[in-house]
Amino acid sequence: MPSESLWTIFINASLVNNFVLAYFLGICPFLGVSSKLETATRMGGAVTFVMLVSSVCAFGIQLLLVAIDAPYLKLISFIAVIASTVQLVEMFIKKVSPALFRALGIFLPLITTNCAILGLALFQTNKGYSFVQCIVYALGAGAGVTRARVLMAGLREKLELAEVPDVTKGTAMALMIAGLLSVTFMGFGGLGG
Amino acid sequence: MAATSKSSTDEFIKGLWKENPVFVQVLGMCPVLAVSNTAMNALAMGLATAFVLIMSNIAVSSLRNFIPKQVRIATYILIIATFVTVVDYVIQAVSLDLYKALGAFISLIVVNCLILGRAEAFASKNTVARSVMDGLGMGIGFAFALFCLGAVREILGSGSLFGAQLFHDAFQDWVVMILPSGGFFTLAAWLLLFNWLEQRKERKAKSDEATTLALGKEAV
Amino acid sequence: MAKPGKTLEIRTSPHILSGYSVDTIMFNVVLALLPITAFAVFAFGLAGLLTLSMALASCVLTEHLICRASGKPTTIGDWSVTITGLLYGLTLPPSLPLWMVAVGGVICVAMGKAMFGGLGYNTFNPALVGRAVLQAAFPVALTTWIPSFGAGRFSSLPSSTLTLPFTEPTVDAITSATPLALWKFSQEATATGDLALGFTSGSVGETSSVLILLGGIYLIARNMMNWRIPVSIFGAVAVLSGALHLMDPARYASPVLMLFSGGLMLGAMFMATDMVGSPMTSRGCYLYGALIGLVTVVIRTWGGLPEGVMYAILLGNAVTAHLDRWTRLTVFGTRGKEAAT
Amino acid sequence: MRPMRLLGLKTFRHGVHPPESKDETSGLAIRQFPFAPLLIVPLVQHMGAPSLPVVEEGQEVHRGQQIARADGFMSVSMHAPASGLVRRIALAPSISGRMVPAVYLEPFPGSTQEIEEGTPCPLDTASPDEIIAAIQDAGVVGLGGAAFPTHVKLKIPEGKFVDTLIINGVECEPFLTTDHRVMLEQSGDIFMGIRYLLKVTGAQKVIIAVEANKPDAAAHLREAFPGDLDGSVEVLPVKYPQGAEKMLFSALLGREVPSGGLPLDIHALCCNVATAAQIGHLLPRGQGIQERVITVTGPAVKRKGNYRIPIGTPLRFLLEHVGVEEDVNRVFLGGPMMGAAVSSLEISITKGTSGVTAFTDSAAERTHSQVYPCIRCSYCVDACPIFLNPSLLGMLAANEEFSTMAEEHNLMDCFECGSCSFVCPSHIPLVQHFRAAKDAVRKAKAGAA
Amino acid sequence: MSETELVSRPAPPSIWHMYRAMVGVGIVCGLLIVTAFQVTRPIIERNKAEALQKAIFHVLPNASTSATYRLDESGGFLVLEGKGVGAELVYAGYDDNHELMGLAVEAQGMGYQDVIGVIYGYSFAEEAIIGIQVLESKETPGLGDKIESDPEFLENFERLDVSLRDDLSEMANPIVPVRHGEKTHPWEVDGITGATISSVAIADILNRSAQYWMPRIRSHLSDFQGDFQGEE
Ligand SMILES: Cc1cc2nc3c(=O)[nH]c(=O)nc-3n(C[C@H](O)[C@H](O)[C@H](O)COP(=O)(O)O)c2cc1C
Ligand SMILES: Cc1cc2nc3c(=O)[nH]c(=O)nc-3n(C[C@H](O)[C@H](O)[C@H](O)COP(=O)(O)O)c2cc1C
Ligand SMILES: Cc1cc2nc3c(=O)[nH]c(=O)nc-3n(C[C@H](O)[C@H](O)[C@H](O)COP(=O)(O)O)c2cc1C
Ligand SMILES: Cc1cc2nc3c(=O)[nH]c(=O)nc-3n(C[C@H](O)[C@H](O)[C@H](O)CO)c2cc1C
Ligand code: SF4
Ligand code: SF4
Ligand code: SF4
Ligand code: SF4
Ligand code: FES
Repeated sequence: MPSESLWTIFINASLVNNFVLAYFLGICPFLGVSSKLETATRMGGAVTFVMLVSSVCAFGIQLLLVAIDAPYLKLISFIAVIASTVQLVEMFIKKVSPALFRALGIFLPLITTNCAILGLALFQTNKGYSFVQCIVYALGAGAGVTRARVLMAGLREKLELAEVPDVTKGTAMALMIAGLLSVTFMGFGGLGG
Repeated sequence: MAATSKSSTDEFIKGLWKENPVFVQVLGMCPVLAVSNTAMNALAMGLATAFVLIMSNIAVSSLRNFIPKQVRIATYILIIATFVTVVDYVIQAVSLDLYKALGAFISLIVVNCLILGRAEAFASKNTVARSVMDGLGMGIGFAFALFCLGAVREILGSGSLFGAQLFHDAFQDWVVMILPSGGFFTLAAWLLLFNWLEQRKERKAKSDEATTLALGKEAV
Repeated sequence: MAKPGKTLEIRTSPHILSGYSVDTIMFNVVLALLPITAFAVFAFGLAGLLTLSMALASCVLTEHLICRASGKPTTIGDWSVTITGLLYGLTLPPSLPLWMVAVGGVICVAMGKAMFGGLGYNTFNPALVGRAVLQAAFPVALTTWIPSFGAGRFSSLPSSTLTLPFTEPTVDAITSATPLALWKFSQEATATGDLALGFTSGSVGETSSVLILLGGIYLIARNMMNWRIPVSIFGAVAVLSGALHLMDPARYASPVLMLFSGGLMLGAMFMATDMVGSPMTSRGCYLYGALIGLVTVVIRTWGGLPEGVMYAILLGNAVTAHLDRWTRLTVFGTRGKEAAT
Repeated sequence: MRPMRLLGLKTFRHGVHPPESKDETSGLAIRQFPFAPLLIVPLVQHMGAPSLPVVEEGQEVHRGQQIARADGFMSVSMHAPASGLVRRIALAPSISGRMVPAVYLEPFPGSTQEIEEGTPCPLDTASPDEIIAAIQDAGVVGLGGAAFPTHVKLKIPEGKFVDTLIINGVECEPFLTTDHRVMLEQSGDIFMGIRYLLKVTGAQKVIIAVEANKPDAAAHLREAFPGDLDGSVEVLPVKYPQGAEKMLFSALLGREVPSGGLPLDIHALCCNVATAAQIGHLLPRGQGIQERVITVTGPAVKRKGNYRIPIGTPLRFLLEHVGVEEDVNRVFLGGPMMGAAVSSLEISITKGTSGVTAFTDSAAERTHSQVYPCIRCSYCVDACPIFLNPSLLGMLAANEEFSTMAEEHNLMDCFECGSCSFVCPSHIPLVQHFRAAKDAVRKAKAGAA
Repeated sequence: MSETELVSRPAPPSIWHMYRAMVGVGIVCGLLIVTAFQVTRPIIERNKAEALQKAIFHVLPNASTSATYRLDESGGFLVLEGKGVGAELVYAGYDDNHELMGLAVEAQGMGYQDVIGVIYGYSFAEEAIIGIQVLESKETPGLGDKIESDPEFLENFERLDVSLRDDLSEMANPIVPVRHGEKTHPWEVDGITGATISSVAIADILNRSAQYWMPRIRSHLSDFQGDFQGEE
């Protein structure tokens, strides 16, 4: 909806319709997230970055596909272009700023084609966002994913020292926590209105 | 001949239970959670994924000697994306309502690690026949798991199964089950059940061992 | 002369303890909750009594059975599950069908507490986990309110209370809006006296702000509760809603309404202060309280729901681990060192 | 600035308020304790190398005569606590449970027990190094509890200096009143000791720290304070563990000893009042330590009091002499907060023993209570004077993550004051965990080195 | 993709091999996709058109044919030719006698969970909204989704006044939401108890859309009444 205000887009993507907790995107890395807070934070940064890159790519591709009237190439070109752009950006960062590369770089290849990234590209296209809206959407989604992961990492860290019963250890526990976080985020319902 | 057919049956069986992609390997969680709010959606998604899985397994295993290692991932993605696009159009043609319910998650089958994982880990190293069995097993196992989730969520969340009302009119829906959090809770509950069964089996095995040991000692 | 030293016990120092133990603390919290409970029964009559009893019974029983099932001695003796049960009951609407109350009680203890490893390890407040999941499951029933001090409250029950399990409750003709809902959806302010004394509709135990405050002060005086948490919650709510109210009194509720309505008092005093889910450092507690206050005001003011304390506290629980980490105390004698290295 | 500081109250942050339980003995003057039929003088009563015996089995010794000499700088002399016969030089049990070399001395029953005079160390003429040697010869160790050889502490390395000497009369440990009595009865010795200490360390200023629960001692010392000394007597609010030197420096000077560092790093030095009194008493006479003031108290003790007890007195003799209740079941050397529980009454009193406390079953009931999981009440965090997180450390210890404890959570800074365990409503034996963890870390380090 | 193996292999195949594989697979894939697209396109477009048609006829109960118009830069309306990408569209409905019955308009806005999309029918004769259908909503099942099904709520839209002032510049009364049971004027929307936010959202969406469209439509009424354009 091109009329949505930027603020609404941001709040929705990051809080109300959090990509992880409400849209179920990027669940595997979310569940697999290590309990190291620092890793979670930096990974969140990397995800946000890749989201921005892919958002811009997807916007460009969509313009092109409409121009040549080939909607059936959408999926293939999104995947291909996003993956290779991230690869290029990675090489660029490696050259320009080794420090930044060390902070983000190792995560980049792992993130390139997870569902949150592709989902973002598809959603923004379906919604017909303008360029600026796309950027804000990517930032909001990235912030939401980062927040979910950081919260998860903190809770896991705490639970590492708890006497968790054997049956609930592992993924089942992570899912329960995710469910409770999701319930918690329901409190923000209606905020974007 | 008998041996091969037997082992490809095994390839088929393992995906259903012992290596179930959802309950045991915990792969491809996003579609599992996102579209399992009704049994119908879950089954449709499961079948769509199974279709892509089988087709890409066939394609990858038959091309396995043709594709150089360096470009294999790129090629696999190309193949998978193709089949996903096909499925996407087919579902749109079959029912717009279903398409709307499954939303972007049909397209997201592309990045489901289950499919790329099987392509890379199995199909690229095995014959077409065995890859088909593997794809069938994994695909049906995936669809079955999705159905398990969808059924529980629909029964509790809407009081129905495949849209058919199961209880009396006044049944109180558990809205949470069709909300995102319900997806997490239901899958967690299934995993708890699996864990519990697994641990019970282990404990039993251990106590059996212990008794045999004790018996053995007595005998000595 | 006695020959000393036949059975000497050795353990490491210290050899004296302060005298507080977990069960004494928990028992005192139960004591502090009793006046609130009594008022709840007085205000909502049989419905209040049945809701509270069912909440308490389902929580305690669940804990007992889970302990039994896992082959451990029962832990209901430490009183903590009594608090969970009472607080959970106090946050429910008085007309809630009893079968839902029971379901929520099981969720409180099984999902909110036992799953994480029991007392001390639960990351989220068990009572609120139960209520939040219940509200997500049955949003209509959890937002249907009856007036307090109804005439026949000791002789009759709302028709919804005894609804058969798994069926939809029949909604009573006499539903009523809470002060916050009145404000949110029709900008009607409730009189301050009614708010403070509890002559409003709302959850079973959230209405009597004065009794809640007194209970809290008792616990604070006995050092069984961290005063920083309620103080910073109240502070954050007062400052924020005060600023908004000054900007546009017609649109934004007054700080008095904000402070004395809804679950804020009960939540800030008894639920945000649950030690298990709150930060350990003083600075962490201030931040935690400020966050809860802020989120409460944001949800109440701009969100879809009239009340947000529950979600705010759960969110606070979720960030506690981070607050603890960010506000770690500087260890004695490391101040200069950290700067140097 | 903390509110406390603004109010003009000098104290440290955090800490606890255990019941003081000092009233029963604080008014009782120091009394001389009789000689046991056999004194067992361990040759390791201090931190450092065991002393080397200079007497032989069967030899007769005078009270105050040197019976062992220092083995290197990290060691001190030992003196005969009584005139008598050296029966044996053999191993004897110690509080740690290890057997240590000891001199078994049988006092002569009818002896006058005159103390042998030695070569005095005159304050005016002796050089700092001579004073240090004299202190080592006198066998002086810290009487505040740690029994660290005092002369080692006083040896200021090249390039370092001390500006303030702190005399520790805080005695924050519940039950104990030895320092209290010493301050009341031996102020002359204390100030003499201070003069020696000032001369050795080069400090300009002395501060005598006393807690507010000993107003008589503070008043007495203020009155007796020599006009020519630059310094003061400071009264601190009552709080445990105010007596720990790190807390004192922070309370009195506002300086923090760096983690892993020494008081010298902040140009301060701290000595216990009894240590100062011993120095002031022994050095002018050329004598050595052969007895010390000990509070014998606790619910199980019948004749409580402050006694001047010969070093080497067996614990069993001591307790039988003061009389204990039938059902005594716990005896500590020191107070209940930091004291060590004894497993056998065959050990003997050493220079580091500041008190003996005995409890009966009924008085100790509380400590038997059930252990609960940590409920994150943060009492321990608010208690720890070092600003550690005992709750977290306790959980890490339960998971045996010792290296994490040391590397990320400053385990090694814990000085085992026991404040955290004292307040813990879950009765988690935190200090016990930390001791074990520290041992494990030290062992791992030693293994790696 | 967790599977990104980077094992170095001794003898890399020639570049030619890689190109051959990629291009070969690419061509086959391309063919597959284009075939699927071509085969399904007519079906999909028919499905979509039918769905839209159904919705239009739902909100304009007496219509049996419809035509799509696009808002022109001049402010007038023109029959849409080709694809309406980027254009602002309205759908005119005609009855069996090719009489203009009214217009159907799509509108969106924020609800409780996510965006709500609706289509509503406007009757020229009544100067009122005479029907509404929710096209897209993620409102809570059993609560917010009552906006799609609650008969009492839908009653609001059997005749919701959107008449204009005499000068056609503005609506006479904005559409306003009121609490359940308090509706007194034909331009008010009676809310759903327990789903106030969603019902307020619907009122807001309609109000904003009507404020925008009504003056434009009324001042170019004649544009729709030209030659019959409808399709069955
Ligand atoms: C209701 C209440 C309010 C208090 N307010 C303050 C305060 O504003 N500032 C403060 O330093 N201590 C306050 N205290 C005292 C603290 O609980 C605590 O005793 C003190 O901060 C500990 O200081 P210490 O750790 O330096 O000994 C308050 C206590 C209560 C019960
Ligand atoms: C927890 C703790 C409490 C202490 N309490 C006292 C005390 O009350 N009085 C005292 O003289 N020393 C106490 N000490 C020892 C002092 O830190 C310091 O070592 C001593 O005052 C130095 O004097 P000394 O070497 O003459 O014994 C305590 C140490 C610790 C770790
Ligand atoms: C889980 C949950 C879901 C909700 N979903 C909706 C919704 O879809 N639409 C809505 O208007 N309000 C929704 N609400 C909001 C509450 O029902 C809110 O109290 C209600 O809108 C207030 O209306 P009332 O004044 O008629 O009680 C939801 C609340 C909860 C707890
Ligand atoms: C001050 C205080 C507040 C408490 N608040 C709660 C509460 O809100 N909910 C709850 O389930 N238990 C509460 N408890 C009890 C106890 O901490 C709780 O059962 C634990 O969370 C269970 O591990 C509280 C206890 C204390 C001392
Ligand atoms: S792939 Fe990257 S972002 Fe995902 S879980 Fe692994 S490290 Fe984190
Ligand atoms: S591709 Fe998607 S589903 Fe697979 S592991 Fe990665 S993030 Fe998970
Ligand atoms: S024993 Fe250690 S951790 Fe506990 S309070 Fe004392 S210094 Fe802190
Ligand atoms: S005092 Fe005990 S229960 Fe409280 S936080 Fe510390 S360790 Fe945990
Ligand atoms: S992150 Fe795993 S399927 Fe989306």
